Amino acid sequence: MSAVQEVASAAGATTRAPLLQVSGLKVAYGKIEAVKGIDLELHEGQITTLVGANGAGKSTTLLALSGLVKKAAGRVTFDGRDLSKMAPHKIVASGVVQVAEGRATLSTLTVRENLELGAYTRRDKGGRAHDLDYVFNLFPVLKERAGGLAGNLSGGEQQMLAIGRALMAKPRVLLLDEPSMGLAPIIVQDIFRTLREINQAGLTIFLVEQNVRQALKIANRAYVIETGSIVLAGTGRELLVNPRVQEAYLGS
Amino acid sequence: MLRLDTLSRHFGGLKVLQDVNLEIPQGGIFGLIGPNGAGKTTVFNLITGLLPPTSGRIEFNGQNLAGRTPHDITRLGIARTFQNIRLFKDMSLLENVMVGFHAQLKYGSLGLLASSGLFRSEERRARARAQELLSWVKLDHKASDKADNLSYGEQRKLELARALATNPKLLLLDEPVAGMNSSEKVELMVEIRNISARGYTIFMIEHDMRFVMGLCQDIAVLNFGRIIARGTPDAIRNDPQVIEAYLGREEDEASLDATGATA
Amino acid sequence: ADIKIGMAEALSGGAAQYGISIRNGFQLAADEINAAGGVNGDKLQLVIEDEQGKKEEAINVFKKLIFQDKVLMVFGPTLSNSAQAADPIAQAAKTVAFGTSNTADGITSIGDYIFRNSVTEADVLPETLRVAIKHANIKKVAVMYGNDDVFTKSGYDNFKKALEDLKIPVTTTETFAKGDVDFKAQLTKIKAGNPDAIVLSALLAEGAPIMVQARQIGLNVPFIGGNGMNSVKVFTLAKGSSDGLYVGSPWSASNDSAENTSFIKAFQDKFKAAPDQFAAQSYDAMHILVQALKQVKLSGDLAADRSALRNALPNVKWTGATGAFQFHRAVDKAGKPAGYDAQQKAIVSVTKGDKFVIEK
Amino acid sequence: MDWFNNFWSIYSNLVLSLGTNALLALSIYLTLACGMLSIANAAFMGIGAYTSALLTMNYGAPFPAVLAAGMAAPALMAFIIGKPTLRLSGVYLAMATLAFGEVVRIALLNAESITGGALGLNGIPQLTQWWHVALALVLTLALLWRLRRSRVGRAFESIKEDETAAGLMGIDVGAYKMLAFVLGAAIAGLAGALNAHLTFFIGPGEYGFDRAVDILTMAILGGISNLTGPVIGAVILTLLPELLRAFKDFRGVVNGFILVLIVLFLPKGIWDPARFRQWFGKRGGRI
Amino acid sequence: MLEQQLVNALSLGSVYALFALGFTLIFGVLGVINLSHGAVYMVGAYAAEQAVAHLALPLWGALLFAFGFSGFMGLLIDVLVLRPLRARNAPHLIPMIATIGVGIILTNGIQGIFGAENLRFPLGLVPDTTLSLGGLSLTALELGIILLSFVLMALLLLALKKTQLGRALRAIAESPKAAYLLGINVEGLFYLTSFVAAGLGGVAGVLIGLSSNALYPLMGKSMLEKGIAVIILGGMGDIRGALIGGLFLGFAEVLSVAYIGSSMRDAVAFGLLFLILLVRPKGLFGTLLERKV
Ligand SMILES: Nc1ncnc2c1ncn2[C@@H]1O[C@H](COP(=O)(O)OP(=O)(O)OP(=O)(O)O)[C@@H](O)[C@H]1O
Ligand SMILES: Nc1ncnc2c1ncn2[C@@H]1O[C@H](COP(=O)(O)OP(=O)(O)OP(=O)(O)O)[C@@H](O)[C@H]1O
Ligand SMILES: [Mg+2]
Ligand SMILES: [Mg+2]
Repeated sequence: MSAVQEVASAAGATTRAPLLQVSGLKVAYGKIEAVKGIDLELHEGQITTLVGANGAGKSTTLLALSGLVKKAAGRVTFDGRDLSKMAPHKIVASGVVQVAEGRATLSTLTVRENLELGAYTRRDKGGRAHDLDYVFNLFPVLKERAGGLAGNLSGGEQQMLAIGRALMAKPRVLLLDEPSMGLAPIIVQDIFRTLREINQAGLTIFLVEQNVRQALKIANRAYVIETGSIVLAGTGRELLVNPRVQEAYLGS
Repeated sequence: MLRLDTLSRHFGGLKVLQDVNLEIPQGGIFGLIGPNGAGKTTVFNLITGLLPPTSGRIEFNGQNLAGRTPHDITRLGIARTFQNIRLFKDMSLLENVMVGFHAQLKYGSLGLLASSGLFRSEERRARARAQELLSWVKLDHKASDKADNLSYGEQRKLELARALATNPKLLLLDEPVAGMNSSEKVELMVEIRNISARGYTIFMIEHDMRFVMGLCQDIAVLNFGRIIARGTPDAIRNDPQVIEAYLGREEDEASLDATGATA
Repeated sequence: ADIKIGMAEALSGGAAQYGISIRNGFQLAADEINAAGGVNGDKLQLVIEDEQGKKEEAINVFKKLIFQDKVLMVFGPTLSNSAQAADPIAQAAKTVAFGTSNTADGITSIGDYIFRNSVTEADVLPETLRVAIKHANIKKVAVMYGNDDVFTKSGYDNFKKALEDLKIPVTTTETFAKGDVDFKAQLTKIKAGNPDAIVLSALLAEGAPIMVQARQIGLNVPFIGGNGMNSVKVFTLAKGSSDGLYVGSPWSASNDSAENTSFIKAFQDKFKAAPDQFAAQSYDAMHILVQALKQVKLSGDLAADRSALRNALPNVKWTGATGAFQFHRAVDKAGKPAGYDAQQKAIVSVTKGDKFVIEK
Repeated sequence: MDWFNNFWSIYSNLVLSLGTNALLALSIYLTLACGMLSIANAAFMGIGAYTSALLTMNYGAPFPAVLAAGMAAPALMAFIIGKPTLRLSGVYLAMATLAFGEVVRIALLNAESITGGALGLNGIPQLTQWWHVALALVLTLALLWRLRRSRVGRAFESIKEDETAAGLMGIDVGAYKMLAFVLGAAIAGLAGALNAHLTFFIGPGEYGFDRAVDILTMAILGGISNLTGPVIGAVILTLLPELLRAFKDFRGVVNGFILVLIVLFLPKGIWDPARFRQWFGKRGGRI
Repeated sequence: MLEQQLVNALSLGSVYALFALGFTLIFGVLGVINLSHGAVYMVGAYAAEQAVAHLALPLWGALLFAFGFSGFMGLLIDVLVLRPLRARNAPHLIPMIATIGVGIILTNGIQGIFGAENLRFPLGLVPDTTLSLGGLSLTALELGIILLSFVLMALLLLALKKTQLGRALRAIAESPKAAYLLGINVEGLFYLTSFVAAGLGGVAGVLIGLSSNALYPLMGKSMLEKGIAVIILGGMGDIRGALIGGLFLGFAEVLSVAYIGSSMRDAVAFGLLFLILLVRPKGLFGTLLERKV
């Protein structure tokens, strides 16, 4: 564990300003308010997780961060910059990249093309080739199927592709919406291991998971969302042993 | 009840399923697991008639399913849910479930113009049954919402209710708990046990081992298009081939400084 | 009091090109007549409506003009198809419908209130062919026509009959559709048959490119065109390839009769464009109407005035831009007398050096 | 009553066109409700119009029989081409049906001895009475309304949303698509037959691409989430040119602008109950 | 004669392909069947005609002018009409209906300004040389159209396949949401596509207007019908398809004129189209990728 992280996990929060800060975020779909004014902080180099039941508003929060749903209120700042009104592609270019729920792989493009598009906002050609190798190493099956259409991959393979593609953007913050969904246990382990690895390499991660136990285990910081509001926050370990969390999400 | 006999399916050069033999007895809950891309969903696609097999045959209650259309197969008593949810998004929850009753409504396509008595009573019955199914999956309070506005997990539950509406004998579930958290899984587990207790035979694909092992008496493992193991949860859990290909080793878990959330 | 004259022409849509030309002819004539003091002291008031070249619209417009605006009579509509649909309305309302551009067979058989001064090609084509054959030594011809358009199709029907009557063999008959831009396939086929001339029933938008493309593939035989080609615009649109086009019609841009010369000049002055046959016919039609009106004592009782006009019209004889004109009675399907067609002499001219030259 | 007689003598045709156009919009609504973008309805209308007009003119058949034939002929045609065609989806179905329409149009042009070619059929007796149109419209609406609220309507809608899933609900997708297609053809044919006996004249040019697009526009503009939409769309599209007469030369431009504005501001069609609820119900947060 | 007819077919097919390129591009990326494309094509021709008449532009100048003018028109249509509809998530046929309205405005507007009469480009804008080779004749303009439609197709194809921009366009075509998440400036590329597609339409308008010698407000109408056939035949949104579809239609038309009879031309062409769709339900090049179950 890096020094920064140790401090972070020990204190629950660093004294440094958060890398990404959300305050008072509200999102509504028509009359339904899906997110009701939440505050979140992501600290550099940490894994932060957001857990909650079905329909609690997790995906909505992520989409709002990426600028894909309109915010009814609230502010998002990233590294001193205000993302609240930024266009989605600018948000990606500034380093906040999302792997969306339900694997938005481009099925009519090949696997390789999908990965290359991941690097769309980057201009460094050499780095791109290097990262492609890195992703192929991470997920060898993608290398095997590189020339095939992404639409023909199985569900799990597509999830790997989606993560790999996001990594190609060289993000500073990676937002993940249920990356373990539909994956074989061995792959889930792989994915979580990979997440820790890339985190240790310095990447800040914001993880939305239904796999609460795993998520809390690797998270430095965690939030619990219920019907659009944050009801608990703390370090991953704290929440793991919190009776309320245990009852509501860990099914024990 | 269901018998797959040397079933194969190729996509071009890709041999997704090779000589799969599988028998599923009436009653109980049967599991199919295997790595991503092993061909599990393809098995379901073959059973429900969405894809024709390259070779081999499928029998359901002694009837050969070859050449039958999906709606025909549904009427024989097979229903399924989809891995990547396929609801009728612009319809309300209630309507989604009522579509499932299609084949059971007793008025004909044009006969409905003439008689209104039968029409009304049949429609009323279907509506009541649909409400009941929605309350099974705890979505009855949203009955008139559009399906599209449900969150991921809610959509899965709705799909389950819709499948049940077709009055199946065999229920095929493709990753029913993907996207749910542990306590929701526990809930659904109870629900599926109830369903099974009502006499439905259940055949499910699932990656959540706690869920599969908790529910199924009998599990088959598919790897690279072939069945590599079959047995009770305990036998499967300890099968070295399955661990190698699918479950992962304990050491891996340990290196995650944890005790296996999924196992 | 003003005399209300209805005018239903296609001012928008596919037939607008003709409808607008027709309207201009009417306006020119009406302005001249009003400037000269009107008819028996009454001014002409044109009620102009757009019928878009659609039959439903033509019906609506006819009804509006006849029942709402209470016009004395109606000019139009532009297309024969629309006339087939709208003229029965006028007939039933005992109101004169006067077409200036409807060339299809059978329109005047709808009833005795239906008039037209548009010459059907049946009358002029034999003459055109005769003159062309004589001047250009034609033994056999190829035929080309637009088969999805009433103007060009009915023109073709008449050509066909005239060719049969004159016993001129046809090497091949080719069709095209509205909006086509490339006619080389048909022309190549025609060329292979080696005809002495091409009989062409087309409107300018297709007729002009047909002439140009024929010359491009080295098909340099004369063209014999129908009404649609009778326009000086052919010299612009088929610039450089416009020679050798025979057209026969009561109206010719090169006819230097006093009536025609003053018409062309007045039109040119008012609209800054050369008139075509459609404008000449509507211009004359207005004058023909005025001749009849002069004989009618308007009583103010619309029904009586309408039928008085109907009774006066058949006797009109008039010499205008299209030459000497009189009506002749048409018969309906059962052979009983019905409406009135035009009876006029054709002038045959041929294009030479961007001019129509009259041949006789 | 005088004003009415006067009104009727001027506008009877317009009013009856509203009726036949509404029938046409409903005919395409039926296939759209089943997720099929079929634009053969102009051709079906033409088949209905020609069949009925020929029966009237050549055989003097009684009007009810003529109308029945005007519905049966296109329905039969739809049945014949339906089998292979309805496998297509989306714009490909649109194109195939459009191509079919072209073939019909050209067949009408070329079968000159029967159809009169480009010159069309003239002097068709004006047999259509206002109550024929009204009755046809009411019956069609009643039929479609009943269908919508039944398992057939649900089957159509589920097919529109997801054919595969619908099949797995036990719905015979092919049969229901065929039902919508054939029924739509019959309604379009009825509209054609009524129209032919209203306007004295029919010609092949009326049943081509323009008409197909017109019909589609009426339905979409009105909104296809229920039966009211297509009817309103037909009314607006038919009346608009009449209402805009005052604009003279710029009528077309204004007409186009209004079309675009309607689409821009009412993107789900004019008749959109969800929006009405939003307007008149409690107002929640904005999107 | 057969040889000459084959040349005619190639030339006619290229005309259709040229028109269809922009048409298919806009469908491919925006997913909109842009029924104003015929009108934009017409406007391009009129704009160039005016520019030539008033500024005495040479051919290349006229083409560039038409490209820019029509392109700008396409951009305007996108910004004013299509973008608001995208923002509102309008169901997919709605934009098509909107473009019908736009087409009506443009045709009637042009008719209001220039009248319904035929116009033409001045003589001599293109060299009217006819090349003849062993009895085959082909005008310089026709040769130009053939070459241009092939070259444009190749360029577009290359751009879409080999460049990051092209991949981005294909990504948008499949899922704008996924494209946003990849950092693609989706709106920007929509504008670019609308501009280029309409610009290509304008260029087609000039070239075809030059070869037919008649510009009139409704000149785009029948071309639009043919264009729809072409892009569907080729496979919607497929650039190769536009060329192959165009050539197919050209050959079908010319050969049916030559050997069956010109009155059956459209019946044969559309009948064939119908049959082909039955055999290949997604057009000749349509990706037969089925949605995974
Ligand atoms: N497009 C939409 N329109 C209307 N309501 C929506 C829409 N998307 C989501 N909702 C509603 O907003 C709420 C939050 O949804 P969201 O997808 O954010 O939940 P989630 O926490 O990600 O759930 P899950 O774990 O099931 O994915 C839910 O009640 C859902 O029904
Ligand atoms: N229509 C198709 N065309 C080509 N290849 C296909 C098709 N459908 C599936 N495949 C391939 O077949 C293999 C098996 O797919 P399948 O969806 O059955 O896997 P699965 O076992 O369900 O995986 P997962 O657990 O990830 O859902 C995959 O490699 C997939 O790419
Ligand atoms: Mg979610
Ligand atoms: Mg699967």
